[in-house]
Amino acid sequence: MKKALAAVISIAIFIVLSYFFLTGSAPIDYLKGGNYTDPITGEQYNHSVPQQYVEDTKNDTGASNVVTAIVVEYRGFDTLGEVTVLFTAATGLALLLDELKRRTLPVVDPNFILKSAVKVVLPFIILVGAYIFIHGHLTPGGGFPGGAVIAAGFLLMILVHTTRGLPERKLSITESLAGISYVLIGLLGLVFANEFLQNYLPLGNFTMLFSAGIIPLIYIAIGFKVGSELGGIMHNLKGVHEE
Amino acid sequence: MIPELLQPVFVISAALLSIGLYGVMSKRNMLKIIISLGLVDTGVNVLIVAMGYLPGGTAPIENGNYALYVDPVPQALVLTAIVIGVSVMALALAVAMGYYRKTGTLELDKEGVMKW
Amino acid sequence: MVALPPVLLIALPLLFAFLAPLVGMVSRRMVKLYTLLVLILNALLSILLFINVMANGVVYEQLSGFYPPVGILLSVGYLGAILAVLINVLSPVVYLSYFGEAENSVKFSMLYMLVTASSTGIVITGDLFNMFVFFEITAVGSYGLVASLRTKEAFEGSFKYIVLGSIGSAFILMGIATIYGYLKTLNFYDIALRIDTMPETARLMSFIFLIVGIGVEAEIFPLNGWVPDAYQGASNRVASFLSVGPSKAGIYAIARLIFTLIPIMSGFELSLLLGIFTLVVGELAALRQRDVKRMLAYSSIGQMGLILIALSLHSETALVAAVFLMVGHALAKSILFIGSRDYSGGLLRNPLIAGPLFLGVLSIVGMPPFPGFWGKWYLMVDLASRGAWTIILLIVFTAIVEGVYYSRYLFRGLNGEIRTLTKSEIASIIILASILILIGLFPQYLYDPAVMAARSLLGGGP
Amino acid sequence: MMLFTFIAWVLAVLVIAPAIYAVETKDLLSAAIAVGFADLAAAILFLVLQAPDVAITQAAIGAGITLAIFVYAIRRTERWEK
Repeated sequence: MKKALAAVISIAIFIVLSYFFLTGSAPIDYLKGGNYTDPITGEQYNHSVPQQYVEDTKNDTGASNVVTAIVVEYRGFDTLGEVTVLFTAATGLALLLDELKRRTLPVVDPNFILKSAVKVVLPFIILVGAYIFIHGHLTPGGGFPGGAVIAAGFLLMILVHTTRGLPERKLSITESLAGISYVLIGLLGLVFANEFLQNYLPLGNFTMLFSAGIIPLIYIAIGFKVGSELGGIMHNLKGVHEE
Repeated sequence: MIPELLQPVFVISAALLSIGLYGVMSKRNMLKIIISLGLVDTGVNVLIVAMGYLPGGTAPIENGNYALYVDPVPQALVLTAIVIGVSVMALALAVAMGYYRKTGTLELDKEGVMKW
Repeated sequence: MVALPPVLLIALPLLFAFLAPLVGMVSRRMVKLYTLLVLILNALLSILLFINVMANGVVYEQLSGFYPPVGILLSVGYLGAILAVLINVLSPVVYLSYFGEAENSVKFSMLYMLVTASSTGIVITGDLFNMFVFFEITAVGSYGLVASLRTKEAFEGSFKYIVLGSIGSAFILMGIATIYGYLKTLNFYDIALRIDTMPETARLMSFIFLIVGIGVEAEIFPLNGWVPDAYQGASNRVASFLSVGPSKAGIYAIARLIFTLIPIMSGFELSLLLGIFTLVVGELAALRQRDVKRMLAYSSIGQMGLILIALSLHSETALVAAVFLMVGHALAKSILFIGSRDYSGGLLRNPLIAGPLFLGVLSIVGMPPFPGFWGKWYLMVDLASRGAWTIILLIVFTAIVEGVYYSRYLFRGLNGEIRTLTKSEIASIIILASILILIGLFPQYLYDPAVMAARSLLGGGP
Repeated sequence: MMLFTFIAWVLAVLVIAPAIYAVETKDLLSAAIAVGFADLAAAILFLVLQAPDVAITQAAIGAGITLAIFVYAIRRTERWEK
């Protein structure tokens, strides 16, 4: 009965949504519409916000990847919030699993192939992760996927060191320091420039590694933070064996 | 009229949303509900990325031709949304594990989450 | 006086929350004091901001060095400033009630700081997606706080909150996607300037998506099923904090939505309808509850309905009423929730506890001279002036219902063996009650800012 | 152009079918894996929509990390839905 009702409701939702998407809300081309107004000064512009991003990213931020420029510079405050969401979730998870974490279960010794393969592969995985977040302003990727790749390396470590898991304290310190440095980079913008998270470093040469001002710094902080947080989440979910 | 490529994309989005909502409404198993929520999240993300698509456009990474970039803003928003979705999912799993520890089951009461 | 940038209200608590684990490693006992100091610092900052806004008008702050809507804009309006002070001043007072507790969790304090910061973020941001991000921080932090007791009820309440909260955030995102698809902007004012260029259906759809999504946090009707379970499962202080921070931020977001963002006639009608429904259902459900926390939770839902009605009337008097109701609800409910620990009688035989609790009940029910009374009074005046007698009758009826179950609640507190709260909890409710009395005795200090807030909102400002 | 549309329709099947399976099956582990598969297909869809940043993030976080934490959660609770 309940199932049938749920099915009817969801099919109705499907029909309504696809009708709405397919007819009502054709997304307009951002090159043809969406002229904006600066709400404070009242000045009007005859192009849209994304068009401004696309055309000015090079001069404003020095990044070649427009998405990165938006994520870290133009809408950098959102990203600080996003990092905070992950941090909040990791904190809440650790709080909830505090008493659950210690447990005694039969320890399955990882097999030889896994152990020796991890020794070889792990440094490369960390390297790839670091590459992804350091090159965030040049290539697709950035702090979040880079951090996730590093967390995948941590997952391998968890799989191999079945008894002790990850060094919790070190992860926690890394996480804190990365978060603090992110906010401090932002606050320094208030000091050296005028606004929070504003760029105050030279933009450097376009498409070079050392360019784009504070973007690589912030992405490195994010990479460390996301990696240690996701690693901590997996560590907590797995639990620690106690003899 | 919407671009041809977006038709299957919108169908995917609407389908994921309704499958996810169906799961949330009809299931009592906590992990099942979390899985359904993940589907809803993916559906919304697909929708947002589709909002920025430009027929014949290229990825917004330096290639010298600004006029052909797809809209980069929805992509930035979706990056945020994906990370938020995973955070919520991890926390939800922790809550489900705590509930399992206290009750020995993952099933919610008879009414599921729809009890008022 | 130096005008401090509003972003410090968010950035500093975030910084100190990131720092908290390191403080906890040095000394776990320090963390509570540390958190309290951070919260008090934030309260001082918010008061400075309030003074600045009242003196100089709306404060705008660009972020990242780009003018809006290209960069993110923070905009602190009158209502935002009032709520920022409300949240940031009450948050340390409620936190005070944790002192003397044996359990000493660093993580709990971190979540508390983060939720305070992000609730403040919701009331001072001027960007739609930024508001969504702060909504998520608030929600995720609240999920953790609700479950922090780690009982079966706590986990169950938190899980329901997570499910409805995630669906709500999916709705908010769909609303944002629809608006962005047409207008290519995310700034509140820029959207408001050009909202008329959207087709009628798309506008209405995005309004519905947003109000349903935000309504989860604001405890408004369609998706508020989590409220009773979460409040029942949460500890008394967490419940108290939720009624101070997140719910007020949520109702502020709704005010911004219906006044600034999408000010359409059908929007006001829809939200009036939702408000009436929320009010009646909440109060009637409260009447049949045996559990005290559940009863208070349903009563909260009813109050939120009342605030939504006041918001959707679209007049100056009604908006002043809404401000008074918000302040009164935050103060009174935080007192009542702190006082609801093990509420099985005998609590009211201690005069230090009975006094604040009694004042809280008086304010909620709407007895003069408390803010709850002023709120209902102005609301009635406005409704009478437009001859909406049905709604007046409904509000009087629900006030009577409130009177019935709150007097039952008070009688229950008088019987049985003597119980007491911890010293810090008593200190906390006494401070809250004195703020309640002060506002009751000098309503003009809230009335003047409220009028300014009302005028600003009616003019489409923040 | 036609090619991308065709690929998108194929991906529609590859996303929706595992999603339905994930909601309907009693085995939570296969449900989690099916969701991981659907997320991966969604990542390819993002690539088709010219969003490589989103595609990488979705593949790494949405599909990879999610699956890992799901597997741990299932291992510490129970595998079969009643």
